[in-house]
Amino acid sequence: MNREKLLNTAVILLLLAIPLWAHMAEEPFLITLATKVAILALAGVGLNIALGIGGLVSLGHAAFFGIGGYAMGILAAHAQNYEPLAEWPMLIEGTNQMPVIWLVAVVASALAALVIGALSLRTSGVYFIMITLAFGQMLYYFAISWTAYGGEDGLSIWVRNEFPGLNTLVPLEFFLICYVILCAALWFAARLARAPFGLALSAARQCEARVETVGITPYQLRLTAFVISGAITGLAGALFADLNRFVSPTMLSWHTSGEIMIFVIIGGVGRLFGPVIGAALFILLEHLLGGISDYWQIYLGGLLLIIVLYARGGVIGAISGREVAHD
Amino acid sequence: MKTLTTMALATAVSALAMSAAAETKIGMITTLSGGGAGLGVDVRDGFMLAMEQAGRDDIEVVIEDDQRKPESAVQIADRMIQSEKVDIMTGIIWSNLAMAVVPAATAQGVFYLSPNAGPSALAGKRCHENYFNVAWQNDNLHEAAGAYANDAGLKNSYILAPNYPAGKDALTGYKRMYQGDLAGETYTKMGQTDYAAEIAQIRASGADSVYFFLPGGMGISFLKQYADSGVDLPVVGPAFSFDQGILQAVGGAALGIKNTSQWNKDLDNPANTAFVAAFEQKYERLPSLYASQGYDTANLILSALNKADVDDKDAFRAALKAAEFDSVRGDFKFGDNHHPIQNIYVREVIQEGDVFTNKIIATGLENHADAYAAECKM
Amino acid sequence: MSLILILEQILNGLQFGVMLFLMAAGLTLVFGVMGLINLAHGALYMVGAFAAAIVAAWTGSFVLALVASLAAAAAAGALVELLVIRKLYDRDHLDQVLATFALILIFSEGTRWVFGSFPLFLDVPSYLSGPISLPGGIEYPLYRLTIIAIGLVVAAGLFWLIARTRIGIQIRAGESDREMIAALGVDISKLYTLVFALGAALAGLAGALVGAIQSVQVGMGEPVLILAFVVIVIGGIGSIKGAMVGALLVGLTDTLGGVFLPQLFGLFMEPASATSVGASLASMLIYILMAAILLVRPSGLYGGQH
Amino acid sequence: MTDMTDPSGAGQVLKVSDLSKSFGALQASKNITLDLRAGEIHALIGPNGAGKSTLIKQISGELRPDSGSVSLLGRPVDDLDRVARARMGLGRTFQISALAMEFTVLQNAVLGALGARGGVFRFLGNVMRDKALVAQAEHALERVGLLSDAKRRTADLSHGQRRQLEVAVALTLQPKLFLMDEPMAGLGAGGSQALTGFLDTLRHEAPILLVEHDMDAVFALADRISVLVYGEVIATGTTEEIRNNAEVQRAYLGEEEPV
Repeated sequence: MNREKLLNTAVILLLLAIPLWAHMAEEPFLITLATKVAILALAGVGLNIALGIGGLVSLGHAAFFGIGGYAMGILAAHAQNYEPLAEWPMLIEGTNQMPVIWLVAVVASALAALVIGALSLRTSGVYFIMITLAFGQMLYYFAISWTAYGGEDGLSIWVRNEFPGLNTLVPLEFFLICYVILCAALWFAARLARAPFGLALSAARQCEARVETVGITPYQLRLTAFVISGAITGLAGALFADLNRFVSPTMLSWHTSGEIMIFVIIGGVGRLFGPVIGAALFILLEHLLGGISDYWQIYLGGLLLIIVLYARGGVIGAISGREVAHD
Repeated sequence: MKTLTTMALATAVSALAMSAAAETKIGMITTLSGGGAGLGVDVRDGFMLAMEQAGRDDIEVVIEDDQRKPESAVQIADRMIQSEKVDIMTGIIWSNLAMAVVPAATAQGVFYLSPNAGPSALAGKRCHENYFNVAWQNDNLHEAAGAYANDAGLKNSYILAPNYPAGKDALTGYKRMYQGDLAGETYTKMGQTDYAAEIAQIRASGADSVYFFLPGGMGISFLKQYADSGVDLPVVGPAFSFDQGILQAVGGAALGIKNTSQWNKDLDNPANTAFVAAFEQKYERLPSLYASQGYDTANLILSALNKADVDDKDAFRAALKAAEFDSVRGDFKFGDNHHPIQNIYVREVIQEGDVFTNKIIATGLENHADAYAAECKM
Repeated sequence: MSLILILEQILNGLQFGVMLFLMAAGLTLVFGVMGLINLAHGALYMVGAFAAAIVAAWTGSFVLALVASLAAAAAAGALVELLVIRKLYDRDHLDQVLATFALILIFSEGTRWVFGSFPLFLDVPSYLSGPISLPGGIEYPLYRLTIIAIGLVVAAGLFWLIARTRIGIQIRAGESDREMIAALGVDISKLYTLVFALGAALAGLAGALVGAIQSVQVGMGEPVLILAFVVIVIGGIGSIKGAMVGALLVGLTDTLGGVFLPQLFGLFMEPASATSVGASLASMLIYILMAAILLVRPSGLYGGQH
Repeated sequence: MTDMTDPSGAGQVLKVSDLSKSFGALQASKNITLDLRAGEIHALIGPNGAGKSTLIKQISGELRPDSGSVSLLGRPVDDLDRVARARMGLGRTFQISALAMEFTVLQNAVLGALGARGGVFRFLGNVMRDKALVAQAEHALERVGLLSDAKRRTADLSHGQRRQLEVAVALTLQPKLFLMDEPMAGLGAGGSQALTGFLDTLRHEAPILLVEHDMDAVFALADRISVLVYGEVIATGTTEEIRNNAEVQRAYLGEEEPV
């Protein structure tokens, strides 16, 4: 095993061990923190497919995170108020079953990614960054003014949604759900990177002319990657909303997009475990620096600057000390 | 852990020894960074002033910054309840954060005392025996403004608020009391900074007065631009846009404007006089509405702790409900839904030396209760 | 709705557009010459407003305050360019986005640290306050007319600078070919610092001008920044002319949309929901406009290939 | 001007008719007509700036001509983009190498094999364990002499090796014709000779339109040569005809060593 794989194994085991220990030591808040890490890492894994493999610098991934969150919020709100979602053309009830919510979140965010991606990918480079940012803002303003579902106040769910056979109100059990999903996503992302699709997508990032010359259309590759990326980030959004039992337009703001991107970068762009390490470090910093000063974001900004300017491979790059591998 | 403030400043023993001695733990979640941090700072300072004055070494206050993010607030609340086992929570400034935190907190058996936000749901259908609002129900100040408009003989108001739930509640509250006609009703963008278009509409509408609810920087922008536009219709607003912290940034543009508030620094009662003097002495600035609410909240808790142990929930709840403390607002009592029944005054912005501040000119509503109490089944 | 009201709203849209142009010009210049995307441009807008508020409080002079805003923002811009931005020219857009995002965090929280969370005071000077009568009976605030005038003068100056002066020639050369301008014997790093400081100064001026009628507070730059991005994407990144057209388009669309959409919906909906739906749609209008323009012209109205 | 275009069209793999393209005042292609027939190597020569690359780009679909038409395998392809033309069997190498630099040599070749086979939208299987693709890629690498470098990072290759890899990737596509833009550049004498020998055998697999500056290679390989000067084909003919063409000597070869 090389150092990167060792580090990855250590991190994923640690992420499991800490909540297990916290459960026994009766420190439920540590479990909540670990759950947050797992969920944000999942969002980062989603973004990393577009950003790391595909080179698509999306500053609008908060849109999918938020859509996932609202999928949960809307379904659960209807379920808790016993109001059907729609009565015509057919009766659609809300639900508090996580698997159904996840499915809806994934489908909704994938559809949104399809529309936003289809339009945005007509452009490239800096235009792409800005147009994704603008689509994110558009949804943000829409959510704020959409009073049927709380507008700026957001939507609160009194009780966490249910998963068959588990008690999701126990912090550890909800953590395990998120952890398993994160592991599944990591597995999928690893397979994807090595699959024919990953090879072609990565080639399209490195050299568009090469891909076209072998008879593959980069646009289709990128759009597919964008949709997969959006769907995973959307799933993370649904889980995040369930963690907080709350969803609000904040999830859609461009600061959220920036933060998801920060997880990916701190860990290392294009590294499979980059988002996991990045999210863990971000949460850790938030709590450590937050203890030092109310103005902790100054330090966060400084740290981010140092990483971008001097440690381009992120934490994994600094530790394992080699370029991103694509084998 | 962000800020752990251990009370009992009378005796300077080690923090460790004190937290071991603390019998009542209070968790304060409020906004101390990001937009709107000024409000949280004021609530905290008012609250801590009262705690300091009480000098009790058996109360520990844990203060955390929510950054005005609902997600942060929820997670801090989870930690305070699950890990730190707080008995009482307070501090939240914004309605959306309160909606995210309060129902879960009260359901877990914690008392929550709101020093600022009063969303209608928590006053009505979703009221809870462990939830007390020490400030106002969100509609109250707007209702008082509507009542004042009637008293002042205003017959054709132009009303505006941001396009979000609290904005809609504000205009609903105003219209609940106001009996005249509406020259226009406009919902502006959240965070909007330029109101030239709205002011042009107002000018053209033939209104005889303007009512607006635009919290924070939005209100500052509106007032400056309104004053500069040459439209000189009388303006009425809730206290939020005319409070001590914000008024200095608005400057002369606010002079003479009538606004509604349940408190002002010139309210004539001994508790208030003492509070204003102590606050100015400690923090070297005039107290704001928010500081007064934080101060009242702390004193309400202290009064209840004097009568009952917080672990005896029923007794403590009854002690809170009785609200036997010297409020800086003068008379203060709770309605059945644990929301205040209080006077709401009309203030006018004045200048004292080079400081802009308010003075009370009338009483808008006397012993006013909120409109949602009937929906509360408690 | 009377004609006068419509004209007044058009003036409002114009004023908003001119203000956006001041922001967008710097952004687009920096991108055109250095190929840099700068999210921290809004922070420089804030720096200008704060500097103006402080100097106005000290001296009481609005003109000095404007000068201070230009100087402070230019100085902050030059400093940031020397310390950070310089290292980013050869990096990809991702690194630029992140580093300048980090700068936003540092600027915003740093300003809050120094000045606290409460807004500062900055007011329109008495000789510019109040409305004046325009032909046709329009009462319009003198200060807003002044903003329009200053914006147009700055725009004209910028066009002149780029078309007619030595620096302009260097800037245009830098846009098309970096090696060529190095070959011309121009100190390219000095030119870059100068361009960045110029862009920063324009943003600072916009912050000060607008700060007098809005509120001077931490975070004031961000909403404007995003609108400025929309402007330069519509106009074509790197094009000053595009920034001008885009700014006016966005200013007018946003202002007129906010006024007329609710009334439009009022024709066939009940008033309360019409204002609400109209307001919601109006807040998304410029983004819809941008998407539509990019559909037809993927690199904006006046954009070349970048 | 010697017109050697086969009027019957039999055996024409590529046909360029009356192609024109301008960039502002500069006319980069002036009524260009040429063709490529089965089994031949057709070399395109001309001084720098004669418009060779512009012509190649119009044939490959990267640039749209202002007027005129391109046919591949007897079918007009003017409405098809670069991807579609590649799929029809147009294999291309670039003047400035266009390769995925982070990939290994083998990965680049596998990408070509993948493009030829299709099935890009598979998300789980490991592409480098796909025996058929890897075999095809290795075969192509072996033919250009790069198999021993298969595990190396493309960015670490020399310029000459990158040229070889370009050819190998084009081979994996099993194209119906090749468009090669200066494959010999930077190859050195030995490498150049080896590639010349290889291209000589390749013409029987698929005809080659060869843009090349290395005159030794051109005259050793080409069945026919077209000379492009200022965007215009001034002559097309066998090596012998071109060697003896007075106009060509004046316009182009005259400035260089006599061939």
